[in-house]
Order: sequence, then C-alpha cells, then structure tokens
Amino acid sequence: MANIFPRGSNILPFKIVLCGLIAGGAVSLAVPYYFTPLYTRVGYKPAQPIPFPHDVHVAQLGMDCRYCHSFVEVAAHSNLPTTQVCMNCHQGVQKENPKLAPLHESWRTGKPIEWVQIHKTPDYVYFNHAAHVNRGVSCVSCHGRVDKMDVVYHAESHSMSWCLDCHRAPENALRPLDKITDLGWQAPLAKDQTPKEAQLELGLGLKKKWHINPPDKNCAGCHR
Amino acid sequence: MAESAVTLTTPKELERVPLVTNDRKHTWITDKVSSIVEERTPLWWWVAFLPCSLIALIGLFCIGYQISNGVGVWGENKTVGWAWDITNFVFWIGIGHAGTLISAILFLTRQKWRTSINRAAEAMTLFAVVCAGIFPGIHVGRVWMAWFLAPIPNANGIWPNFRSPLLWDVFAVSTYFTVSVLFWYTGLVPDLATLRDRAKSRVAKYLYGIFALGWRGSNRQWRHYEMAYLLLAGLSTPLVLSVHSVVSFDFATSIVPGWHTTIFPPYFVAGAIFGGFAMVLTILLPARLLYPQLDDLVTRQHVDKMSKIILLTGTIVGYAYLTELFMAYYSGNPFEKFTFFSARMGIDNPGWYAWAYYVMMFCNVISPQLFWIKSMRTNYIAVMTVCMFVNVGMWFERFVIIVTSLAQDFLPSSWRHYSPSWVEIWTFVGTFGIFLSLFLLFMRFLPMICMFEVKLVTPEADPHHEPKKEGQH
Amino acid sequence: MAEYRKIYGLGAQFESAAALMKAAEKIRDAGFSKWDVHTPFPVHGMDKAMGLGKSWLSTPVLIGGAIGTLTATLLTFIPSWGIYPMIVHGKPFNWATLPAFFPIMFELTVLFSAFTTVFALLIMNQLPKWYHPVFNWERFSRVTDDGFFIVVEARDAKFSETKTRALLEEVGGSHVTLIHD
Amino acid sequence: MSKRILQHPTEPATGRKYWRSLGQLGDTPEFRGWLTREFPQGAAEMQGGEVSRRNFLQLMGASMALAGLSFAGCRRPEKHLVPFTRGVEWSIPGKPIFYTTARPSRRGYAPLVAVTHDGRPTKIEGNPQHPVSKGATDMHSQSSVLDLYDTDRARFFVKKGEKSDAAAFEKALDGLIGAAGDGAGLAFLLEKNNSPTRERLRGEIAKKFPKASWTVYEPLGTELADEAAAAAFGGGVAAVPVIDKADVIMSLDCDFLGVEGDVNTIREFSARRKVTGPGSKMNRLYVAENRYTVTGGIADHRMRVPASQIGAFALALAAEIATATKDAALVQTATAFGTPAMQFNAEWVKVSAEDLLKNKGASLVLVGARQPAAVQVLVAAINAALGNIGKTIVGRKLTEKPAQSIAELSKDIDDKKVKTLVIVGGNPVYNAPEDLKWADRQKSVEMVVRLGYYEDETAAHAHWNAPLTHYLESWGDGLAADGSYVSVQPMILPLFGGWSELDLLAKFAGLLKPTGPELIQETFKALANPTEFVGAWAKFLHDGFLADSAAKLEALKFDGAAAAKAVTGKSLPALAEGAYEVVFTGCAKVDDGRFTNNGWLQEIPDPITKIAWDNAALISPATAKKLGVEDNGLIAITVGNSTLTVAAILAPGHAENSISIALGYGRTVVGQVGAHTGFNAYPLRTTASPYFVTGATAKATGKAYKLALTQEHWALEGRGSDLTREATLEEYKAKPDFAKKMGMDAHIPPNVSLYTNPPLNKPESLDPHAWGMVVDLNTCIGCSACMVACQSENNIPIVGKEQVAEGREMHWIRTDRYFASTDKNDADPEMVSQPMMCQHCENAPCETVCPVNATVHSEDGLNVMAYNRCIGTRYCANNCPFKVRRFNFFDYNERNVHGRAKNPDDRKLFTGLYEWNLTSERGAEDVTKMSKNPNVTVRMRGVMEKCTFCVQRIQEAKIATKVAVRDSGDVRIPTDAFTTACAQACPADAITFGDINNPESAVSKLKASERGYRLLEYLNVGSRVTYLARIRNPNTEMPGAKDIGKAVRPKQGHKKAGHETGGKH
Repeated sequence: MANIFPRGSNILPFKIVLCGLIAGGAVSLAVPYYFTPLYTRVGYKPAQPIPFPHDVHVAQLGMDCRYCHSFVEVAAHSNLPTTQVCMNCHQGVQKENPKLAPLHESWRTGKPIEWVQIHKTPDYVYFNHAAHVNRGVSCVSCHGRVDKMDVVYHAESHSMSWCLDCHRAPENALRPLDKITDLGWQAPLAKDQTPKEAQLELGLGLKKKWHINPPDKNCAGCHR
Repeated sequence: MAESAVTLTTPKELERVPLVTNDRKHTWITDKVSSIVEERTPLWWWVAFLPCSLIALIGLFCIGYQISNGVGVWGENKTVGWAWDITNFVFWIGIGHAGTLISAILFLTRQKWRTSINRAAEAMTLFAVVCAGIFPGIHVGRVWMAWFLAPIPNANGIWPNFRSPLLWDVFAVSTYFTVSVLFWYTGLVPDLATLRDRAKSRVAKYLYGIFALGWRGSNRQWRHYEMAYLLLAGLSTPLVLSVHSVVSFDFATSIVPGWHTTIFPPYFVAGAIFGGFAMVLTILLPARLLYPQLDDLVTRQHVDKMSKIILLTGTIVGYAYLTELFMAYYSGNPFEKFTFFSARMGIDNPGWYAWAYYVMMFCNVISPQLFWIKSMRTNYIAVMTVCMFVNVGMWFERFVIIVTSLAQDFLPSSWRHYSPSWVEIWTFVGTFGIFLSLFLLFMRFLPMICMFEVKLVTPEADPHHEPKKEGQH
Repeated sequence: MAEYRKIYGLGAQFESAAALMKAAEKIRDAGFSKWDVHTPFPVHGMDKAMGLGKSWLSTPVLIGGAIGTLTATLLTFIPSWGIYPMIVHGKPFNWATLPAFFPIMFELTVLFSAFTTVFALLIMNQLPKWYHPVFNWERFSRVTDDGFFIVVEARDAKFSETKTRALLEEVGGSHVTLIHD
Repeated sequence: MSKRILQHPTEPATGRKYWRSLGQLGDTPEFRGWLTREFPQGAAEMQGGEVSRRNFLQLMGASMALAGLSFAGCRRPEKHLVPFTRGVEWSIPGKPIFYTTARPSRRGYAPLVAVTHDGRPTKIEGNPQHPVSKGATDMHSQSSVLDLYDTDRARFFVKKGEKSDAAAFEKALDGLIGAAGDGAGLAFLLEKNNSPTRERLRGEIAKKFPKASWTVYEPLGTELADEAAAAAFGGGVAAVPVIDKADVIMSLDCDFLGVEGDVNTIREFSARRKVTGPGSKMNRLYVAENRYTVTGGIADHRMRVPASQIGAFALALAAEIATATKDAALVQTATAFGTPAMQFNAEWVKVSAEDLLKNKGASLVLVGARQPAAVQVLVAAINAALGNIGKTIVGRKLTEKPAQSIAELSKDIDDKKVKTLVIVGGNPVYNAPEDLKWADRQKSVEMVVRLGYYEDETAAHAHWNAPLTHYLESWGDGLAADGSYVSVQPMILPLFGGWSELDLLAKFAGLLKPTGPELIQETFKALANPTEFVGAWAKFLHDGFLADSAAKLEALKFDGAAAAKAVTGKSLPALAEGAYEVVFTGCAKVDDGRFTNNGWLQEIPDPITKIAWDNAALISPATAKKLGVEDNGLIAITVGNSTLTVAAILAPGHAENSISIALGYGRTVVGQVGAHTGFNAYPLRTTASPYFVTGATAKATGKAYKLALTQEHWALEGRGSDLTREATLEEYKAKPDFAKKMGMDAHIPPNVSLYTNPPLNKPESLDPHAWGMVVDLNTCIGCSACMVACQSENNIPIVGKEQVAEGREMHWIRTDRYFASTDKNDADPEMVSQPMMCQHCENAPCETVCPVNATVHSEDGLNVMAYNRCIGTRYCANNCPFKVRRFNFFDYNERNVHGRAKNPDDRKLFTGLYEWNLTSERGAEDVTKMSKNPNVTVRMRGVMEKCTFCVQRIQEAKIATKVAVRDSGDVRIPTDAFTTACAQACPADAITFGDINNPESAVSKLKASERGYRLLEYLNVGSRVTYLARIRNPNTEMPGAKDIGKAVRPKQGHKKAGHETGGKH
C-alpha cells in the first residue's frame, strides 16, 4: 500500500480542532450578544411620525410623565396621549411647525396618529404599570432617562432575567412615591456613602416598610 | 483486553469448544468478513433495502405530518397522555441495550464468544437508540421549543427542572447514545484500517482511510487502545444499566398506580437485555443465512449462549411480573390492586387491556421456557420463533405498563379508552424501516464482525511460547 | 520513488505473533527505543516484550470523570438551589434535594469520562495521522490482515541501516525493507 | 379595582363602538365593506338627544398593538401604537367596565352584570345586588356572550334569499303597515317574554291594528301549567313555589333544579341543604321521574316512574293524603279520575305521603310542566290539602295578557285570515308541533316578515329575514323571576346592524324607530313614576333593577269545585303493554334548540348523560336489552306516522319502557357549530301530546352512531368512600367527623416527610395570601354552570365533537357524575356529582415531572402553569391523580373547529387530515377573537393547561390592593373581595374560594367544617381543595332507606361492594 493521503493531512486535525475552537468560541460569544434582548432591543430607536422630543417637554418645560401617560397609575397599560391631549397646548403653541402637521391632520380627520411601538412585552407577559409606579418603582428603572431623550429609544433589555433581577432585589430600584416620575432623582447621600449604598439603604427600608414582595418564584405573577 | 487464552495449559477434557470453528486462519477471517463489504451488492440486499427505506420514508412522512399538525393526529387523549410514542421509545431503547451489554459487560466478564457478534449488536444498539430517540423528540407538543430541555444559560434566566425524570432521560439517553457511538467507533477503527488496506477503489480507500484515522496497528497504539477499550467498557457497563433504570424512573417516580413501583429499575434492565438479545438474534440469524461464510464465526454455540441469556432474563422478567402482583396484593391499596388485578388481569372487572397483558405474559414468560431444552436453543427456527414472540411481548410489556395504568387510574370519571391512529401505527412501522435500512447500510459498508477481535481469540493469536503472562489489562 | 527520500527506518515481517514476540524481546534487549511492532490485533505480552509499561490513559479519564461529576453538581445545584429556586412538588431547595440529581451527576460523569477516554486515546496515539511513512511500504498493508511487523526508526540512536538490517534478519524477520519517509 | 364594584357612567353607554380587528390597518375592501355594515350612517350619534362626545371614537385602546407589518426596523417588524384621537369617557385602556343588564328568557329576565373590555363584553356575571341572582348565573347566561360573537349570526337583511339592506327592509315595512288597515290579516308570532315595554307596544299595536292577532309560542312552554293554575286558582294568577320554605319537597317529574328551574330555584333549594353542623336542619326531597335529572340526582329518595305513570302516582298520593286529611276538595278532585294501573311501589307513596302530612304547611309537591293539566290540578289539590297554599306556594299576578296559541294561528292561516305574518325570534318551522305542518302553513302566507337571530329553518321560509340584535346590543327591560323590573342595556352597537324586537314592534306601533332607550324610559316613567327622572333612571341602569319592584303576592285560593270540574272526564295517560313512552325533555344545554349554535353549550357535557354535541334516546339498560341495542346503537322510534332514528344510550336509573329524548338537536338550517349535531325529536311531537307520548314503538336498526362522551365510565368502582364521601343526616349527627375517617383515610398511617417542604406563604409574611377552595357536595347539583363560566373566563377553546369523542375536551373544571349501586343488576343506582378542577396540591405531582419547569408552585399556593414555557410532554397530565390537566392537541384557537370538512364522512377517512393540518386556514375570525378575555393567554397548540384558580383575578386583586395601599404595608386583599369564575357563577353556592390564611374568609370557615376531606390524602399531595361530604336526609321509614348511600361508600372490601356491571357507556 502506498500513502494515499498527502503528508500535509497530518496537520489537519490540529487545524480542525483549532478552527472548531475559534468558531465555537465565536458562536458562544456572539449568540449571547447578538441574539439576546440586550442587543436586539436596547438601542431600538425608530423614527416617529412626529419627532416628539421628550427632553424638551420634560426637561425644559417640566411636564410630568403623567400629563400624557395619564393612566399609568391606574391601569396595567401606560397609555399614549390622545390627539386631544396634544392639542391642549398645540392648538396655540407651535401651531405652524410643519413637524406637527400629522397632529393637526389627526385632529381634523379623527384618524389617530400611528406611533411606532418601542417597548413590547410578549403577549404572554402581563406587565402592570400601576403595580409598579404605585409601589416605588420609577419609570427610569425600565425606560431609562427618557427626560434626556430627544428621540425615545429602548434603554433596557426587558428580558425575563432582567425583570427577575429587580424582582429578586427590588431594593435597588425602590424610591419614595413622590419621586417616581423624577427620572434624575437619586437617593440622598449620607456621609461616606456611594450612590449605590445610599439607594440600597433606602430601598431596603422601603421594602420592609411597604411589604414589597414582587413575585420572583411565582410564574403567575407575570404569566397567566 | 481479556486474559490470555489458556489453551496450552488447559487439560484436554476441559478444553473449550473453539470460538472460531474449522480452525480458520487470520487471512480467512479477513477475507470472509471483508468480502461482505467488497463484493458486488447482492440482489437480495436491494430487495430488502428498498422496501425498508420506503417504510422508513413513510415513517418520516408521518413524523412530519404529526409535527405540522399537532400531537392530536395520534390517538392520545386527556387521560392517556402517553401511549404508542413512549411505548415505542421504551421498546427501542430496551433493544438498544443488547449491543452495549455484549460489548461491555461480556467484555468485562471475559466472555470471548462475544467477539463475533458484538459489532453487529452495537450497530443495532445505535440504530435502536436512533429510533428510540425519535419518539421523545416528537411526542412533545412543541418540538421547536424542545431546546428548553437543554441547560443553556439564557436571557430568560430560567433553567430546566433537574428533578424531572424526563430530563434525566434526556441526559441518560443522549449520554448513552454518545458513549455507544464512541465505543462503537473506537472498536471500528482497526477494522476500518483493514478495509482501507484492502480497498480497490480510490473512493473507498479515501473514505475508509479517513475514518481509519491512519491506524497502523502499532503496539504503542494498541497499548492505549486496549486500555481505552477497557475503560469504555467499564463506563458503559453502569451506563447501560443506568439508562433503562432512568427510563424506568419515568414511571417509578410517578404516582400512577402501576407505574409507582420500586422494582422497576432491575425489572426494566432485565427486560431490556431480554428484548435486546431477542432482537440481536432476530437480525443475526437471517444475516447468517444470507452470508454462509460467517458460519464459522457465528456458530451454534453463540446462538445457544444467547438463548440461555434470553431464558435467564425472561425468567427474571416473569419473576418481576409476579412480584408486582404480589406487591399490589400485599399493599392493600385498592388503587394498586385495581390496576394489577382488574385493569391488567381483568379479574372481576372490566380490564380494557387485559388481552395485552396476556399477550405479554405468553410472549415474555411462557415462550422462552422452550429454551430449557438444549435442542431448541440450537434450532434456528425455534430460536427465531421465540425471539419474534419476545419482540412482540416486550412491546406489549411497555404498552401494558403505560396505557393500562393511565387509562384506568384514580378517578373512574376520567377513565378513557385509547386506540392508536394510523399516524401512530405508521410512525412505529416506519421506525422499523429506519432501523432495518440503517442496519442494511451497515452490513453493506462496514465490517459486520469485529475482525481484529475474532483474530484475537484464534489460537494463533496467542504467543505460544509465552505460557502465562501477568494480566495487566 | 526515483528521487532521494529521507529514510524513515527499517521494517521486517514476521510469521506469527509468537515469532514477533521473540523478535521484539531481542530488539528491546538490543537497546532500541524508537521502534515499534505492528500487528493485526493486540498481542498480549507485547508491552513487556517491548519494554513498555502500563498505559496511563486511566489518569486523564479519572480527571475527566471528576470534572463531569463536578459539572453536573454545579449544573443542578446552582439553578435549583442558588440562582433560581422554584417550589416544585414541595421538594426542598437544600442538600436534601440531592438524590434527585444523582442520575444527572452519574450520566455526566460517564459522558465526560467517555469523551476524555476517546480524546486522550487519540492524542496519546497521535491520531488521526493519515500520512505515515510505514504506509509507503507495500507489504505493510498486511498489518491489518495477518502481517506481523517490526519497524525500527532511523532516528533511533542505535540505528544503522546495515546493522539493524542484520539484526532484524537475525531475529527472524523476513522482507526486511528500507522505509522511506 | 376589585371586581364587585360596579362602575357606571351617569349617562348610559350608548354609542359604544365595536372593537375592531387587527386587520383594520390592512384596510382591505372586505374590511371597508364590513365597516359600512357596522356603522350605519349616524349610528354613532344615538345618544338620546344629547350631543355625543364619542363620535370620533375610532379605535380601541391605545395599548393594543396593531399589526402593520412593514419591516422598517431591521431588527424587528415595526408595530404601531394607536391612541384614540380623543379620550373616551369612563374608558381606561385595558381596564374592564362593568354594566348591569339582564338576559331575556321565557322564565323571566336573568339580572346580570356584563364585563366589558375596551368596549366589548367578554364575560357575564350575575347581578350580585339583585335578589334573584345574588351574583349567580346559569349556563345560558354565561354562554350568551358567545352568541353575541357567533360568526353564524344573521348578518344581513335578506329578502327572499337575496341580500338587501336595512333601508329596503324599513321601506317594505312601511308598505306593509300602510296596507294593513285595521290589522285584519296581520299576525304576530313571538316568543314568551315578559318585557313591560313589549306589553306596552302590544297595546299600542292593538290600538292601531285592533284586528291584528298576537300569538306566543314556546316549544317548551308552560301552557299546561297555566291551564291548571287557571282551573285551580282562577285566571290571571300564577302559582309560584317557594322552595326554601318547604321542609319536605316532593317533585313529580319536575326538574325544578334543571331545565324547569333557574338560578332562583336552585338557590332556594340549596339554601335548605346547607349544613353547618350536626344540628343543621335540611329539607328532604322526594323525586319521582322517568330519567335521572339533576333534581333526581340530589334527591334523598328517588323513584323511577315513567312519565305516563306520574298521573297515577299523583292520584295514589292524593288518595293517601285525602285519607289522612279528609280534605273535601282533594277528595272531590281525586275521585274525578278513573283508577289507573299503578306500576310502582305503593309503600313508597304511602310513607312519603306520611312525611308530607307530618309537614303540613311546610311541604311542597311540585309537578312537571309536561304533565297533563289535570294531573297538575290534582297536585294543586294535594298542596291545598297539605295546607301549603300561601305558604310554600304563593300567587303572583300575571303581567302578560293572554295570547293565542300557535294552533289557533295555524287555523287562522288555513282560513286565509293571515296575510302578513310577523315572526319575531323563535323558530316555529323547526319546533312547532308536527301536526301543524308549520312550514307548509308559513309558506302559504302571503308575506312573512321575520326578525331572527340566525338565518335558520324559519328564515328559509320567510320573505324577509332581518337580523335580530343580541340582548347585549339592545335596549330593553323585563321582569325577573321575582317580578322585579330590570333593565337591559347595550354594551356594544349591534355588530351586524340588526333590529331588536322592540324596534320592530315600535315600527308597527307607528313610533319612530328608537335610537336609544326612549321606549324603555317611557315604560320606566310609567312603572316607577320617579320624582326626579334623570337620577332615578341612572340608578335604574346602575343597579340593573328598580328597587322594591318585586311583584306583590296575590292571595291564592284553591277552588276545589272548579278543579274537580276541570279534571272530570280527563283520563290519565297509560302505557300499554309492549309500547313505549317517549318523553321530550328540554335540553340542559341547548334548551329547545335556540342555543344549538353555541359551541360552549354544545361542548359542555350533559349534566347527566355526559354527552356532548348530541342528544340521544335515553333508555334503561333493561329496556335496551329488550330492544337489543347497546350504547351508540341507533333505534327507530315511531309515533303515529313519524319515525325518528336516534342513537340510544343506556341511562342508569331510567324508567323501563320509557325513552327520553332531549329536544333542540338535529337542526337542518343552522350554523357551523350546530350542524350535524344530534337528532330532531320535534317531528314526534303533536299539539295533543307535546311533552310525552305513549304508544310509541321502537326497534333497533342494527346501525350505530358515534356519541361523544366526556365520561366513558360511570361506575365508582367502590371508590366512593375515597372520592365522594357521604353519610345520612343521622349518621352525621352520630359521628360528625365521619368524612375524616373514610376509605383509605381510615387506615393509612400518617405521611412523614424526610425533608421540610419549602415555605409557602404564612399569614404574617409579606404576601399573606394562601388560596384555597371548598366544594360543598351537599349543595352541588351538578348543573355545570361552573363549566361554562370557566370556559368564558379562561378562553377555553371549543374542540368539536370529534375531539371530544377522542377524549380531548378542554374544560378546566368538570362535573364528574357517578352512579353507584350495591347490586350490580340494580336498576336504581344512586347518583353523585362532583365538580373536579385542579386541586392545587401543595406537593403537586405534576410539577416534579415537568422537565422544563413550566409548572411550578407559587408561594401563595397556586400550581401555576407557564404556557410559554411548556413544551408539551404531557407527563404532568399523566402524573395528575385527578386528571384535570388538558392538552392542546391541536391549534384549537387558531384553526376554527367549525371550519372543518363540511361533509362528516370526509373526516372519518383520516383523523385530522382535513381539519387541522397546516394548509388549513389559520386564524380565528375577528368576531371570535372579540369574545376572549384579554387577561388570559390564548393558548397555542402543544401546551398543557388547567385550572389556575383564576389567577388573573388573583393578580388583578393583588395589584388593585397594592395600587390602593401605595406606600402602606397592608397588602392583604380585603376579605372575599373577589372569587373565581366558577364560584361566582355557582347558583347553589357550592364552590367557595378565598384566602385560607385569612381566618375571616368564607373559605377558611368552611375549611374548618368537620365534613371536609381532601381527595387521595394518602398520596400526600396536600390539595388546596377541600370537599365537604354530602349529607343525605333519607326518611328512615322509606323502603330501601337503610341502603341509601351504601353503594357510594362501601364499608369494606373496596372492590366487591361497590362493584357495578360494566360501568362503561
């Protein structure tokens, strides 16, 4: 018999193993990065029919979140403002701004404005805004610094494990109820405290006082 | 590897019947076994393969049909949640025990006669496990979500339930399959090298060459090879026992009367060996008929020994059946008693599936008793008949355990008959097509008998002048 | 084969396992170290005849198995006890839940061991190695049938084409051939 | 917001818009076409004169994502959020609003609360403030919401089979009205309905068309009872039983807890079955009936008597009572009859009569409305002799003026007196007595105008068929069972632009077609005479009824002479040797056929037979043997010239030589749901014998039919002492905790655990709740209202007959019905009903076997099911000892069960090949989607589901509490602030749900009952559902009294004693 394989074939196993390791490593790094909500959702920043600047309305004009998202404290859903709500001011303010044309169009025709949805929980998730904002969880915990956003984008991953992180340790998010819509608020620092420590101390106190007990083992808390 | 042969020092009267009859030489063994692969494809092979693959395709169609439509195309219902699917799974996984058992346990117990059948039996094991693996795979309602079973870190932060017997199954069956493949392939390497060295066509040379990994039979390789083989055998032995134990946990850890039985693990393992050996014989006897050149390798002695194992394990199984009945009686638990005496045996009550129980009893307990007679053990027709009975009986054993227990459990209001749909039936038939097609391909392209091991048990393999050596292996 | 090729070693064929064994002992005694015997099946006693010890494959396998057990233990306990305890069937979260994890611990032990066995075997045997000089020797193809060979490598310090050829012939080898790389 | 708060705008909620589909953005021509149908010009402005603020209401709530699948975003399809342009008053997107309303039925209006989500009613509850309902509902009210969204509803104005429109219809009506003159030739045929506004409009029409005729027809009417009442008590008054006042009740073929009863009768009865301790008093119920009914099932003593023997039975009873009381009127009445043959145990009559006599004034003899008027008069005489009149039987003035019968109308048609026939509702072509040959008669009328909910058999022979509105779409009013005045208000605009009955009558009365509640307001003004209208009207709508409007009781006096006169010469029915009687019963599910197209009702198994999707001929096993027929065998029944081939089913406890067939099936012109269901027994009915006939012949045909049963096996297999525990009242008094030590619980050692279970909520923990349920088997009659309530609340799919036959129905709660007897050949087994739902075992066996943690436990004690995690191994269902888990074998929600191969023969070839495969049309119809509860996930195929204890209600309650308490730590939900759908619906109050950590809750108190036991305790599953053992109250002197309950709970030898033959249907 003669050698049928070339001499170089002997190096092949190493090459295969090496490539396998590299490819495997790449896949196992890429999948958690590219195929998880942290990548697929965070940063989603679609163009809206009306380029509504939250920073102008909140930070400059000092409007409260609840002026527009008026049912957030009573309903599961945080509603979008009706055209009527916008028109309360924009009947007079910035009337001629061409960017507001769709608004006036909507007001005239009664045809609603189709905002592009950014935050979407799956159908089998029953998230309740009222249960959170009435019990010390601020908007900022899930939606980020909307008050600084010119165009709203997805700030957090909203994956199930992200939810669970907070459900298991709500003290990292709890704050006094009058600070819920104050997105820039931070727990007051005592001496020698880092902001994190201050939040933890405050959060633990509130958790105990308010009997905060989010469902962490109970699937039915969110899945019905 | 096994102890050195002791022919030289053994007194004449104690000399064993040679494992390879007619004093065949190594070249003869190589030629005969390799010729199966090297000769032109015989007509009978096509005659066997085409219908088998057709049936396999029907089975695959049924699987596709079932996945696209839903589990509802089967006959299961609110009460009988598992029926043919899991019956078939346990049936095939049981059959999948013989190969590894022959390779591993008989290897460890120095049963040299295993050498001529272990390759085929191992292949059969793999193919049976392939068939078995289909069923738990497709029986779930959402196949596309089955990756939930894998413990992968995920953005949901949720893990599988490691307490679930079904998850144990996933681990056990996949481990078993993987280890069996490794074991089988390890054993194949030297024989693939033989084929490589004999191959005439370039394609065959390359293909066998690639898979032979450049094996050159050097003693420095054999040294580690034999150790690896021993270790794999040592690992496979508890594994093979564990797999069916774990499968039996699916039932034993539940609370359904008729399932919740502590004797299940040994009972299932014995049953698996029983059914597996029957299937090995069912496959080997026709193969031997088709390849008369193998007569000297697969001898009557082999059939006789395997029949003895069937008799032994069949009797263990029968004993387990009786133990179950006794336990039900002795427990005094009316639900248990009902399941065993009424639902299964049909005593004094509607035993919907009592007929299946009696089929099982006859096939598994009564029919192997024929093997007490030596002439029957070496009579191929008798052996084949009993093996067919055992194959049927072992399927019914699982059917009885699964369906009878579920159909009539605690609340009579929920009792429900079950009957299979055409999809279920053809899926099962299809797995036979898959099994046989794979086996025929195996016969055609790989050495059916482990040549190097058979050579090893010939007298020539022994360095005669070295009387006894330390058994370091 | 017209051009000059580096010499790999000398090969000799032997009639039987017994002859091979005897020859091997002599080669061993002659003090060679870079040589090997090639047989269609493992010849028992050859290790001693070649002066080789017991295979140390079992060591990595033990380690592999231990890693398997550890992996399974962590895999089952961390989610079920640590990061995501769930109330399942009223079963405890603590060590008392251990029996439920035995099957997985066992299976992973076996799985890891088996993989270690096979991969260690391949590494220790330097397989796959599809090209090897001995395959250049036409007769060598009988090694997988009924041929018994001794190949002494040229890189052995004691190797000498003539002396070694003589030695191989002396110990009963036939078809002594120079194997080129 | 907790569920019981009734939110209501001060202004009535008209102008509600139909919630539209996701397909709206697609803006397809079909959709636009539909839009125009739904929103007739100006429909949004119907606000009774006030300026509507809702006329811009265009879309549903902002929260609903509408699918506009443009892939503008590269990472995911772009979806849109579409807010209202203007806010909708009272509407908070995603929050339900509760409105009171009432459902019309021939027994009176059922006061209800409708739950609306974003403008679409999704769930019906009883009106908790109304004394008739007290929050409870029956099957039909619960299921009525599905009728609203029935895809097969009449959607168009149809003229002679051609699609037309409302304007043309109105024009046609104008023509008819103009030509009607004094009304001669104008005839109205309506259903029974006690709406005061309808009566008022009738008066208006009579004024305008004095010669017009007015006919009311109900196939299962009370005309015989009315006739008897008129004879016994004089006209204009109805005799109403007061069941809760009676200590001893004798029911003669009167299913007063089933098809002849309502929520009110059930509650009145069960109020007297509530046992709080050994000292409690219970009423006693004797039942004589031909087939098992739910009434017979709960009875203390039951006797099988053919329906034709009830007269004889009543006479025998009368004789006993007359002998004892020497009541002249009774003697007079009783002796007016001849002496019939008695084929029953005279001892039974004698002893029960003694019991009645012992309870004079507190006893009650009820007789079925199917019995001849003479028999009913006789029973009135018995009641009078027992001194029950005015005590357990009271009088109530009839509010409806008498109407003519359908037979009289037929005669008018024959006499060519009818030129224009207006049929409102009903379905006379299908259900009129056979001898009237109604279809032919209807065809002979020059002009037939029909207002119908479906395009049904009657519509097929009408010149005009206009869509009738659902009660949830229309204004109306009516009287509840107690005579109180209730309001019917619409939740939604008519989906298909139909007319209500009142709209049509107003048209004939010459009034403008009402655009709002003005007709009702007028009636209201007349009835309530409010000082301040706006406030009173708002309160009327808010409460759903007019306070203190219950009917005044009328003095009731038994007129012996008139009664005797009425019965003189009347012969009692008799069953000839060799002949069979056929009893036409109302169906517990589809009633007289009006609900045939309701999938929920079709799929609910009959409470007794457990047949779904069909009716069948119920025959006793002995009769079956005689006929040579088995279950599913087809028998041919001949009455007169009509022959009906019908599938037979062996009904334990059925009278011999008697065949019971439920009406309402076998319809020919019906929607997809009702098609191919059952057998039409109406052709066997005649005007002379509408409810049962004697002298029928029957023979086996040798052919078979496949009935779909949800319960294949009816025997208890001697497991009653474990599963359905019971004792007699005496035994209970002797040993109050009998239920704790029965069956296996009597001898199993205590369960000892090797480890401590993980902690569930303790009362002092942060989340203090622990949910539990109690089911009182003593009051549960097995009516199955809970099943429909659950189906409605939890989006449980309908799977269709084939799937039910395969054993794949999806009900989360079921009522198990067992028959038990000590003697395997006993024709008189006892019946037990047991609601069965997920027991929420603390050590749930289903959980550990799930490989993916899809079902785990919550700290508040729920066995929760995460559908999105489930992969569908079905292992959990296998390991559930109660078999309450249900698997989505197919995509029941997405692939419409009704849209299957139309020809049933095609389906048999390959199961599922035509029905469910991927090529079949996917996606439920939009209207069907509207019926779904948005708070419950709609499950896909391949996942397991089961009772969740209405976890969506629990979560809503928890959240509502947390939202309310805000920064306070008191997160405990107020005691019994909410309950599950089944418990809320239960008319017998048999199901109680609540927080078992709260000692004040009703469930905690009931859990402490000594009658409580848990199923299969020996498995150590620790279920959260406690059953309260049933107590029977037998009369010890009755024949066979000592055997009562023996079969259900054999003392020893679990198998032998409770063993029954076959036990298999």
